[in-house]
Amino acid sequence: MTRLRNIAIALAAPLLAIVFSLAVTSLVIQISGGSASDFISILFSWPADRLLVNIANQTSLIYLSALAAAVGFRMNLFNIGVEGQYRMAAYAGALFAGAAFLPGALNVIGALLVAVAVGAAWAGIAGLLRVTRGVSEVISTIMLNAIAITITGYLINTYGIKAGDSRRTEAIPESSQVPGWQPFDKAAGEVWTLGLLAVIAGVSFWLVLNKTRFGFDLRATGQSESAAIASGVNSKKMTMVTLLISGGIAGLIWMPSLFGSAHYYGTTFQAGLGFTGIAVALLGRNRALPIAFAALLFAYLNEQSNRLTIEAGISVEVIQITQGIIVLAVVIAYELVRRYRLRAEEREVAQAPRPGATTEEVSA
Amino acid sequence: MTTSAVELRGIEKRFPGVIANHDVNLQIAPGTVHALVGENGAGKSTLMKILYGVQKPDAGTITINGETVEFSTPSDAIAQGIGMVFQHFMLADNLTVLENVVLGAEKLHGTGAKARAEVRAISDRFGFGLDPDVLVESLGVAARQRLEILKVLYRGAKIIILDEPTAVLVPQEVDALFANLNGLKEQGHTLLFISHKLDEVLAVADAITVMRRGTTVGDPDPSSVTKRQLAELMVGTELPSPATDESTVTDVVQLSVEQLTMIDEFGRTILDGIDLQIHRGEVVGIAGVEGNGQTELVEGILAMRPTQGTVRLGGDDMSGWATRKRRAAGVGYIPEDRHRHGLLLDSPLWENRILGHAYEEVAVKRGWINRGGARQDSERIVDQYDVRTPGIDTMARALSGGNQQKFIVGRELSGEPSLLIAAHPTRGVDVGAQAAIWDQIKEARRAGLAVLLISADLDELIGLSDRIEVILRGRLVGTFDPRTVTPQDLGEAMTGGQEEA
Amino acid sequence: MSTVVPEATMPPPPSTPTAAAGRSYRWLLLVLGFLALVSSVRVVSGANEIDSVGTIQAALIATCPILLAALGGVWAERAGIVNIGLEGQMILGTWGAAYFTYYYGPWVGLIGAALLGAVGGILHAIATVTFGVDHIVSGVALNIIGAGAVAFLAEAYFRDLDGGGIKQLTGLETPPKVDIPWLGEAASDLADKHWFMISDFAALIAALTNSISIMVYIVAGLVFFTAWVLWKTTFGLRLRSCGENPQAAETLGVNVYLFKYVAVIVSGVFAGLGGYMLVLVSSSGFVTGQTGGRGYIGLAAMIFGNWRPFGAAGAATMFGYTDAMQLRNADAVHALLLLVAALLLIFTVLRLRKGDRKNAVLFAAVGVAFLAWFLLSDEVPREFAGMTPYVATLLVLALGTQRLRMPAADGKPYRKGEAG
Amino acid sequence: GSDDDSDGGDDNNAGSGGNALDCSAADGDGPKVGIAYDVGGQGDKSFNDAAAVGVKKAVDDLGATCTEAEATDGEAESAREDRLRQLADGGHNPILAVGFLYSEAVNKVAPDYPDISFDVVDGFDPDDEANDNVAYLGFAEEQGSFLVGVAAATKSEAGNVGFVGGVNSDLIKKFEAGFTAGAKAVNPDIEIQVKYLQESDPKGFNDPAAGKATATGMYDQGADIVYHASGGSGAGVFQAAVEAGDGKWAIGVDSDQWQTASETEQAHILTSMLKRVDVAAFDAISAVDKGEPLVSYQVYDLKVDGVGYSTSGGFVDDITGDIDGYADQIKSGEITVPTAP
Ligand SMILES: Nc1ncnc2c1ncn2[C@@H]1O[C@H](COP(=O)(O)OP(=O)(O)OP(=O)(O)O)[C@@H](O)[C@H]1O
Ligand SMILES: Nc1ncnc2c1ncn2[C@@H]1O[C@H](COP(=O)(O)OP(=O)(O)OP(=O)(O)O)[C@@H](O)[C@H]1O
Ligand SMILES: [Mg+2]
Ligand SMILES: [Mg+2]
Repeated sequence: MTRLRNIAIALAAPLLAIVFSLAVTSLVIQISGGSASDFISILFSWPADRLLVNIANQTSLIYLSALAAAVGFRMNLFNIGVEGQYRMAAYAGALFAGAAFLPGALNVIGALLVAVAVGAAWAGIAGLLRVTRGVSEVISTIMLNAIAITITGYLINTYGIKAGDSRRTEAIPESSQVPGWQPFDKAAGEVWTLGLLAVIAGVSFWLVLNKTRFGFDLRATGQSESAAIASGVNSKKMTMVTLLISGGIAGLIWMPSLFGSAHYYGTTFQAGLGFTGIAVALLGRNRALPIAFAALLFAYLNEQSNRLTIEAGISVEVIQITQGIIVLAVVIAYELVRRYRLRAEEREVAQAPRPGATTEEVSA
Repeated sequence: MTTSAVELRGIEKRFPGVIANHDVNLQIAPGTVHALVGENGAGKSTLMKILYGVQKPDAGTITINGETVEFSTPSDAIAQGIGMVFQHFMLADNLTVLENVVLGAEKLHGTGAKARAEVRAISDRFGFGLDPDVLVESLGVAARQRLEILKVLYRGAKIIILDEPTAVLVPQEVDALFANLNGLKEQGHTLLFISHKLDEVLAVADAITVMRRGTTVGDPDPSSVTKRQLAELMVGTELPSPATDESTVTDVVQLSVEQLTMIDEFGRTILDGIDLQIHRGEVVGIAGVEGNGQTELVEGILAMRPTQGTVRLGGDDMSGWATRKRRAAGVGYIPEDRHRHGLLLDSPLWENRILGHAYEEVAVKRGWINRGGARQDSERIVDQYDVRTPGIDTMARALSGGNQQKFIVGRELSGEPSLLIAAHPTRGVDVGAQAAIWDQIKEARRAGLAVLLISADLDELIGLSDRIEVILRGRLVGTFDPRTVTPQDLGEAMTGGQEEA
Repeated sequence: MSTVVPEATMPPPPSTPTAAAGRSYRWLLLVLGFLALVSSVRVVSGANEIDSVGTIQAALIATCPILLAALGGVWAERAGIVNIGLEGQMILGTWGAAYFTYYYGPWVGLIGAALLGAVGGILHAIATVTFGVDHIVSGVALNIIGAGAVAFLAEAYFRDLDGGGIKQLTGLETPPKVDIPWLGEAASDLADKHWFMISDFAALIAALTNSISIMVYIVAGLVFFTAWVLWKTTFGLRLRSCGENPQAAETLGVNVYLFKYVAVIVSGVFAGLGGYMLVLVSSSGFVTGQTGGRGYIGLAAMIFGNWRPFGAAGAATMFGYTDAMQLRNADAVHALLLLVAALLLIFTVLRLRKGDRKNAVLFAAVGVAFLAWFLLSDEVPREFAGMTPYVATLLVLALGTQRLRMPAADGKPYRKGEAG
Repeated sequence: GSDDDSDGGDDNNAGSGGNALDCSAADGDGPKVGIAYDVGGQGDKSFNDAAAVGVKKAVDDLGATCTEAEATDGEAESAREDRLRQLADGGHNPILAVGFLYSEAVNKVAPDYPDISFDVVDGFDPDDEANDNVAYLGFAEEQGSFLVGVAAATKSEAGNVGFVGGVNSDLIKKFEAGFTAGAKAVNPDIEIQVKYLQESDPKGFNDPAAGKATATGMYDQGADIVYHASGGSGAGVFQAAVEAGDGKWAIGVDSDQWQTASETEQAHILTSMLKRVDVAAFDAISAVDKGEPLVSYQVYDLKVDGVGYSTSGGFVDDITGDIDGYADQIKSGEITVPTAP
């Protein structure tokens, strides 16, 4: 009974938060002379087939990014550097796949490994600085993001292949391109096969964090570093490993897109996913399944918002307001629920028979 | 009859599901030392917080010097001349002594030279020996305790509440504190203090009030009541004592520490060539004023901090081992600060069963969490150690301190450890739980467990140990036989009196 | 009357604050020494640009927005609230600055920027103080909201203005500049002589007296103001106590919520002013998204500056200086290599004298590497010059001994009535 | 006045008042134009606006109707595709995609809509298969830049000029290459300071503070004229010229930036390199209107007035002869302007 009620509350909280944020956004639109009803009706109309495909694809990228951030958050590490890590990894992976050292599927696997390694290595710099020199990962990852965009920019500008007035890496050979799944007609596009990486990463994330000793140690360190150290966790090693994992996952972020449709690193590279991931991870409270919902929500809002200018003349930026408020409102709602639950739990503890001051005895 | 300094009538305070205070009546005469006693969770702290304005009562009246008052924040209470020293220190480590004192009372003497002079003056008047300009983090517990009192005096408090001020002090420090309190009383202050140590209560109190299950149950006369009667009033049963059973010491050395030395990051020597041996079936107690290296000794043995020297467990040289390997080799650890080192407060009990025991099959199998095993064993601990909790899915935070402690003891004694490091195993827990914990330790010792016991409670130390070592400034400075030693002797050795003699 | 039990505790850590007079004397020496070093490097490398009047002015102007964000961070975090939302508050400030300056001039614009920043601060305070939301979550959300709101507001309100567009508003009136005629000229002349030490000092004076925005002085004033308020006033003591131990503060009658609110709002105001600097001093126009991560850099400067106003000022200056340098002159970046090498070798000696061989070796190795780089090359490739500020920050952090100490209760949830 | 316009055509001053494109008011029976802007959209004072001016002309002259859509920062490639498809599904023809970022998306989408003509400003065909319903509207930015380079070198008294690029990409390098060549053509010994604000981060087009610091540095080091190709960062370059004082100039880019500058800035804007996106956009629309849609690469160079320079402010009136002389040599092929530095 209480379980059911708890589940109901847990679901109601984010829903209310979404409603609230849409209300605020509508208000902003209305005040600045737009039409809130258009906004709402566009947002809630059923997406076209191709949008459904895009939502699925974007969800996988956002989800990977959020997982990368969440791994760090679970142990109290604030890896702001996912952005730089996946950029470096995307470039390296594309370069490797384009060079086609290996045939077919092997090339794909090789490129994935390269991407993971490069992402991990870039995060590893922050890890190394923190572990050996005590440099806060907040600072180092901010700096590394800026350095990453300069380095990849330099490399692509210097060694990239000219395409019009832009540059790109060598396209990956046809044999290594990964065909997707086409749920609707051809024009609606394909769901990227490597989007499964997100599923695999999500399941692994859940499995490793909740079912293994390593995951336990990681969570313990996040909850209470002092208790974890007393329990035998080597917190420096843990910091290093966690940042490597975080960077490794970050390395995968753009891979579904690379092998599924982009085929090279160039103008089609999608920047900014690293920052989206942080928000999504926080929205999903750093847990595998809730993050999936959060990623879906963000992907949905992003894709639907594309129609705002065309159909209602509303600036697309407005969707950011919605997303930001959702993050804030959801955590506030959860916080209220948490307090409610805590009190309920204390009540339960108090009602357990104890020789101290229990309700019945005193009032008797 | 003069008007009471404090008069509480019909105070009631409810927390979700718990009635912490109910029908509480209390009268305190001005210029007296009034003691408040009662078991854990009896509602003493809650009552004091109400009197100090931290919490609001649900019912009842507070009368100060004949005037009925209502407090909504501590400032209101301070304005009425009330000061409070809390059960746990309320100090900001990164601020100076002066800043900690003047905080909130800046109007009195400002924050500068005048305030500094005033702090010095009070410190000198009571012999506190506090330098206004040092950071609080560099102070030991006794100095912190005095600083807490100084804070109260600085505000010109006439009514001073002290919630378990002696829990962390050694006898000499306690004596000094009481001398201070007497001085205050002579100057017309009214003192209200809480303690679990009934000897102290009988020694200094002019009046006593006993609380039980949230309400006041009597005001025995300190000049006639005995300790035993007092205990009976408090808990309804007789007071247990940690009497040592017959010796079970074997001649097999279980823990052997040789020349253990620890240098901290500032280059100071924290531990200085410690040599220590504990046999199977032996309890070795470490006595010392807090801050003399006992915490670091434990952390050194557990490799939580780097040391030089050798540590052997049974036949194995553990010196190069990391914490996890040492614990896996059979070292149980009851930490002195259960919240910092013993529990994941926001995880359920069954997950806390795994903490520090990830090498045991019941908790982890081949790298995978053994959920079923951990849950089952948690149930066992809850049953066997009488942990009062609705279930093993309850968050550790929701348990009372005593029950948290019982769970930790149960956990650390499972998996048949060969060495138990127990730091203050009964600090702050109620009398019943205390007795249970002592029994468990004694039983394990009979089965051959070697125990390193650290405690600030000298009675506990004397009652449980087979041998007592005194630690002073990072060195072991004396060995005592608990059958012959008195707390006074120990106290003297702990403060360096022996050394000079 | 009573016996004082001998304290058996450890000797206090070596850093007990003493002798303020001796400290300021040491500071003077340090500044002079640094000046001499920079001057030597200038003379040896011939790169007069490394401390020319223009470079110093550009460095000051690049520093100010970051420094304001960092100061904002100091305010919030000293009261125990982590403020990742500085970037968002700064963005809000850019819009406020542009909007109010357009209609009412730069002084009202200043208030407008502060106001918009304050709105961001209030949001953060409501979330973190009233609702106890995780500070990072709230800050991240704030950054998203700030960016979105400003893009949207610019489009809605700047589109039809003179000099306006959906993403910009240019040609705004700027706050006045400071000019001290004869001193400025004299100092400039002296600076142009390129004499050892004297010209370098003159350049500094000239930079401050030749048409430099009054905002630079105001920002410098705010650094002192922050230090004074937080460390010398009752208000500051109470505010800091909320970041160190709010429960203790509560039991002494401090209204912790109030102080946290004030601190976070002031934090927002400072970040908003950072936005103002960007719009009206660093240039004279608003462009959507022009903060470009400076709020985050400010956050980093605050941490790097050990949660202290002058520390933050030092960190922000280092960043601003290297950034201005790389934007102005790639040759001077090359001369920086020599400066870095010299600094490292000096630190090597200092470390050796302290008996810290491990760090000394590290410093010596890196120092020699930089020296070699300087000697063996003619320039830093212009493609990499842009990384200078970021790499310099990492380098300083990696080589500096890290004794950073954040306020003890920073980022921790606090609720009233739970003390004791 | 007409003497403000050198290379013919009306000014690029979009966004202010009645000149702005207002698609909701267009109800003619001409072509139904879909326009997909790059980040910023209409009102960006840059090439999005220039495209809008072209559409506006089509609305006025051809009775065209239009629908606008705009990109966001860091959006997915699929979002661009989706935008184009929405416009295509809405029956628009032609569809103007502003910015080379649309190249890939158009290449993917166009085959599905063989009856619709797509035009990509600055675009390119990313693969080997030619698309017969796509036109790539390219500009000879190097030629326009050459002319302002000539103007700069002629006007420079210090023999020292500067170039500020937003991002170090091939596109912006064309501007640098042309500018350098032009300046050197006039004065082979001229010193040219070059700085790109960012290696690849698009914030280089959005950072007036960096633009100002850079340009100020160039003035301090002896330059008296600075040409920028840095989008929104250019506002900082203009401000730097103002603060550098009399005799210091800036050169605008893409549109006639003198028109949209404040009065104090106008006194320092020597000229602007014009990139007539409006001409190209109108061209593309009218071609569809005539039933002969543009295909393949269309180069808008000096010959077709696709690029040029502005004379607003009258600061280069005395040297238009020289500049136009160079322009003629370029048109005739006597001078080939390099596209990379
Ligand atoms: N903030 C709170 N929320 C919920 N319950 C509380 C709270 N504070 C105290 N209680 C309840 O009130 C009871 C009385 O607690 P209190 O702290 O007054 O006991 P005490 O007599 O001081 O015990 P101890 O000797 O351990 O200090 C406890 O059993 C606890 O259940
Ligand atoms: N601030 C608080 N918020 C919520 N619950 C509290 C709080 N303080 C105490 N409690 C509840 O009060 C109960 C007992 O608290 P109390 O502090 O009296 O225990 P204790 O045995 O004295 O522990 P300790 O020795 O650690 O102080 C616990 O169940 C705890 O959940
Ligand atoms: Mg208590
Ligand atoms: Mg093609």
